[in-house]
Amino acid sequence: MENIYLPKLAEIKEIIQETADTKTIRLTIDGGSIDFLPGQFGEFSFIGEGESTFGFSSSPLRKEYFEFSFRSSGRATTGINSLNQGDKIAFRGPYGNYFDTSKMKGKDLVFVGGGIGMAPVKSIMEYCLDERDDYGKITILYGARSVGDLLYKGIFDEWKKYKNTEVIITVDPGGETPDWTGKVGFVPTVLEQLPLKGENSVAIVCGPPIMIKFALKSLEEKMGFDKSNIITTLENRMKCGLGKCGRCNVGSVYVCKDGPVFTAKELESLPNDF
Amino acid sequence: MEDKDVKKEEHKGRKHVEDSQGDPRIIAFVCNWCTYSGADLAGTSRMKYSDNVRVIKLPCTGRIDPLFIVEAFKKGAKGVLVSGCHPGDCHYTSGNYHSRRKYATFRDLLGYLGVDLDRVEFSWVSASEGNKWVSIINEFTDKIKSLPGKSTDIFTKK
Amino acid sequence: MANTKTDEKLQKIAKDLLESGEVSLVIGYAKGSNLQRMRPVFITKAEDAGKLSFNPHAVQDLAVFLKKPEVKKFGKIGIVVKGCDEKAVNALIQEYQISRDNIKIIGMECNGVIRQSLADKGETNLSESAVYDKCLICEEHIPVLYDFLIESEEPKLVLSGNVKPYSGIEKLESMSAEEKNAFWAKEFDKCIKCYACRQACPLCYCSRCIVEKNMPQWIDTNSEETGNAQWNLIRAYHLSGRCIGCGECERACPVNIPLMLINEKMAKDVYNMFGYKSGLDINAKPVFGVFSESDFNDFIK
Amino acid sequence: MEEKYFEISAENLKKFVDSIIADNFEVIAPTDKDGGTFYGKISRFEEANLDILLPKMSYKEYLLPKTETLLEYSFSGVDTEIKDGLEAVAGANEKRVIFGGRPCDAGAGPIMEKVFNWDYKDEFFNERFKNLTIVSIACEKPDNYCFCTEMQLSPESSYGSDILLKKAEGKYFAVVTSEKGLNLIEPYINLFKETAKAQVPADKDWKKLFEIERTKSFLDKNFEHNYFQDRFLSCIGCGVCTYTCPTCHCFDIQDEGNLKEGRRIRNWDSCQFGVFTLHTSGHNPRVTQGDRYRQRLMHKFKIYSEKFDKYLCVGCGRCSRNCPEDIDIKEVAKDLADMA
Repeated sequence: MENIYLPKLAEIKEIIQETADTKTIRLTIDGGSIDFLPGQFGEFSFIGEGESTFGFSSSPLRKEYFEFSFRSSGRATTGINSLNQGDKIAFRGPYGNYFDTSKMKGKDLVFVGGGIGMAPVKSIMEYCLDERDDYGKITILYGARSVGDLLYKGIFDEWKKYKNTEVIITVDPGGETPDWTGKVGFVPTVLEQLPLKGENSVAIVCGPPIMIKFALKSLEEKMGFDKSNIITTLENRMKCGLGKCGRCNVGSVYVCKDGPVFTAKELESLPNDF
Repeated sequence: MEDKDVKKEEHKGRKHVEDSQGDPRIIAFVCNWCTYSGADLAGTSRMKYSDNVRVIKLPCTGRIDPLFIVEAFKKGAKGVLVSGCHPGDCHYTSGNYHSRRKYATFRDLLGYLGVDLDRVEFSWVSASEGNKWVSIINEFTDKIKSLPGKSTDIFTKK
Repeated sequence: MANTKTDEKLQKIAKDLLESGEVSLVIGYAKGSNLQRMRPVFITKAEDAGKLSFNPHAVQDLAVFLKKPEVKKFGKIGIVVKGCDEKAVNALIQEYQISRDNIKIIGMECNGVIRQSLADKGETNLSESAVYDKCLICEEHIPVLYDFLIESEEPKLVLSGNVKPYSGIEKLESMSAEEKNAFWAKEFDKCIKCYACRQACPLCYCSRCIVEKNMPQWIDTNSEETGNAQWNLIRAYHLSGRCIGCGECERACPVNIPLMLINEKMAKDVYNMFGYKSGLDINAKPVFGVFSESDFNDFIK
Repeated sequence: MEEKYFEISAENLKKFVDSIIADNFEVIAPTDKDGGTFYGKISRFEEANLDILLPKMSYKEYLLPKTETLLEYSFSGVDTEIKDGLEAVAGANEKRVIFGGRPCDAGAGPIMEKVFNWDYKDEFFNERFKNLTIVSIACEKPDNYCFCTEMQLSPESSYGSDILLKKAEGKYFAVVTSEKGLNLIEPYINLFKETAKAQVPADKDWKKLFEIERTKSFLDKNFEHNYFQDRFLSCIGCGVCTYTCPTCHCFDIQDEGNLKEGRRIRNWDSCQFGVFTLHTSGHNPRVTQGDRYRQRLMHKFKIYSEKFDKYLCVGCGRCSRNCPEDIDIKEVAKDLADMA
């Protein structure tokens, strides 16, 4: 008999303070990463304070560690936030479906991330960058409320080094600092100004609900993306991650099992319950 | 401190949990202005009292939510003392009057639900009453020590 | 079933209120899923006023809906209340949850309501042994505050004194701490933490209940002896001096925990200590909002 | 296993129950206590109340306890030790018999079993479910809140029961559907008389009030229907419907302990609570009680059947009987069917 709720202990290899209240934590189990696919998630916990659900934010091809980004806000995340390098985090996973890269091969890719929603996008994005030759042009658009709210600031330049890859970073109007050299504007607005075409392209979008709503609209209506070529991830409240506890249920899907990755087409068939 | 910070402190504390000395544990919630100063006076006057007590200082007895008492019992305290300024002496003019109503009711409820009322104590100790503080703590500790091992409470597993 | 005179009066008042636009919603009772059951009904159109009805099966305390955000949206509300329920309205006004100006109280003279457990078995007669304990000690057969009053056609309840309401309280008071502990341990063991007591209570209106706060986790989440005891203790404490005795918590409890033995006891003791009864006066300050220098002091060293 | 049929006199049934109790089986039966009738342990046959239609609560807690320890943990210095909670569950219910429940309650087990096994296997549930022996009694007089017939069961269904007893002319017929059932009666087989299927009284022709498929087809098409918001304005969100329901299985996972040790537990939870789906960000997909009750209907009559081919409802009517505000789910399901 196997207890599906039993976590493994993972060691914190590195903690990156991304913004005032968000961190990226790199973990190892037995000195390396675990097998997972981009888009999947895990249940992370500081034992004693409860579990929290996060998507992986690292590329599964980078075998030295696996990582997740989180904002400290509730009981479980505050617990995780108090940990230091070398401490242990209890981890269950990976769970859920994933971004199907076989359908993305040979196509132009657009990655759109907003705020902390960039975390799951980063996983699939770095996965594609790691196998750069398999894909066409890659456009990365990442925005946050202000300069201070941008995650992954330290690695923007790393992304830019890949060939045929454009990186656009934007902050909401009013969120810029005097020395800000990136763009200023809401993500969907900036997205619309990009010279993108829907054909032979796949867009991966994740961020706050309102951003997703308008970004999807722009991609579909202005740029002619097919609904099945726009992929996003749903973030529902979850407890078990195993399709049992009933919490993430939307329409006939359990987001934790049948998701979290959905195409815009699949989302269309779900009731407005998320 | 915000709740979050309290939590953070608690987590830091986790790593050096040692077997506590001074069983049975008694928690004293005291007000900053009178009882804490009273206890301070006892200390500076080199008076000795039982080391079973752990003092938690709050601004006023009005801030001492009955939930704190429950929490102390939950975490394994054998006795809980709440102490503050004498009626009329509250630094905030009426905090202790309000809390007196609360505790009168709460104590009544505890008793009705079958908690041994010897395990909760309330007192007024002023800043000049170092002696009273010492005697209250000592008497309370003796009382707690004399209670039978499985003295009734509803907060911990039987 | 045909309308009684009471029903007709009630319907007329509701119709007038809705037609004149004085209220946009009337909360009342309608016939329920069987003849011995009534259910809440929400009337927004004057022509639907005919659904309203009242009889000794109207057990629900409709004041509970006044805390619901979906209901608050209606603004001005008319509500059908029995004497006990009306005290909940008063308490809500006292605690600034609703405004007297936004509410039209249709008070029903009530001689008691029949226990639902008996009604479901077919009991229809209003008798001493069929009504809730709260009805036996009721002093507000006519609500203390109302805009409209509908007098009862039912005969007054005859009390022989043979049925002693809340007799469990005296019994418990005379027990030792161990016995009380054992009694409540057994009762709380049944608790399944469904929080129906909270939801059914007109005065449990916190937008975020203490059990939903987890930083820190004040109340253990388990529904075993520790978590259950903490929950029931804290809920009882939060209602001390506030509970108006409608008994909805006990009626809603799916595992029959005698919650009113706690609430009534606290109401009684608060009255003895501070001379305060909840829900009688909308201008009175809640008992824990005030103090007296001569308050009960015996327990403090 | 192929069904087997036995005949047993009322007197022998009493002997049978008293014997299994004497042989250290824990027999859970409807019994009068706490001012009502609840499932509880009985120490002799007479304590069982077999006349009551349904106890107030279901016996779900023997399959999915209201609080279950998933794991225990302890800290020493910087090290964390985790102890598997499954160990404590091994062999649970092996010596437990539910006696005198109704076919609706018995049907709940195999229906819930699907969600606990559709990919990851929940061994906490499985171990309990596998070992629990269920002896049900067919209903003679369902009440107005019952609608098992509409829910693809019937007052005489043996689905989910290891043994179904049917009363006829002062004696009982026992339909044994499983090895577990057979094993239970084996030691006392002299109390039973094997008989042929033809001897067992045939099921009555139970009439349906509405077609549940029509309810489903309404739900398929009408997510945003005013009915939900209007009808469930009277819902106070108490969750009694979900807690008393034999098939509602949603749960919450929480950690609980002190600085030295503690445990991770799962507790019953309810879709009727506002915080059930509340996101950290403050966003809540189900804001009104109408949204939440709709979810309950959807989960019972649409989602579960699409996913697992079974409706998540056995038609016991407990949610209607126990609803403090008298929301009758049968009436609601019929309303929806009528509107389809």
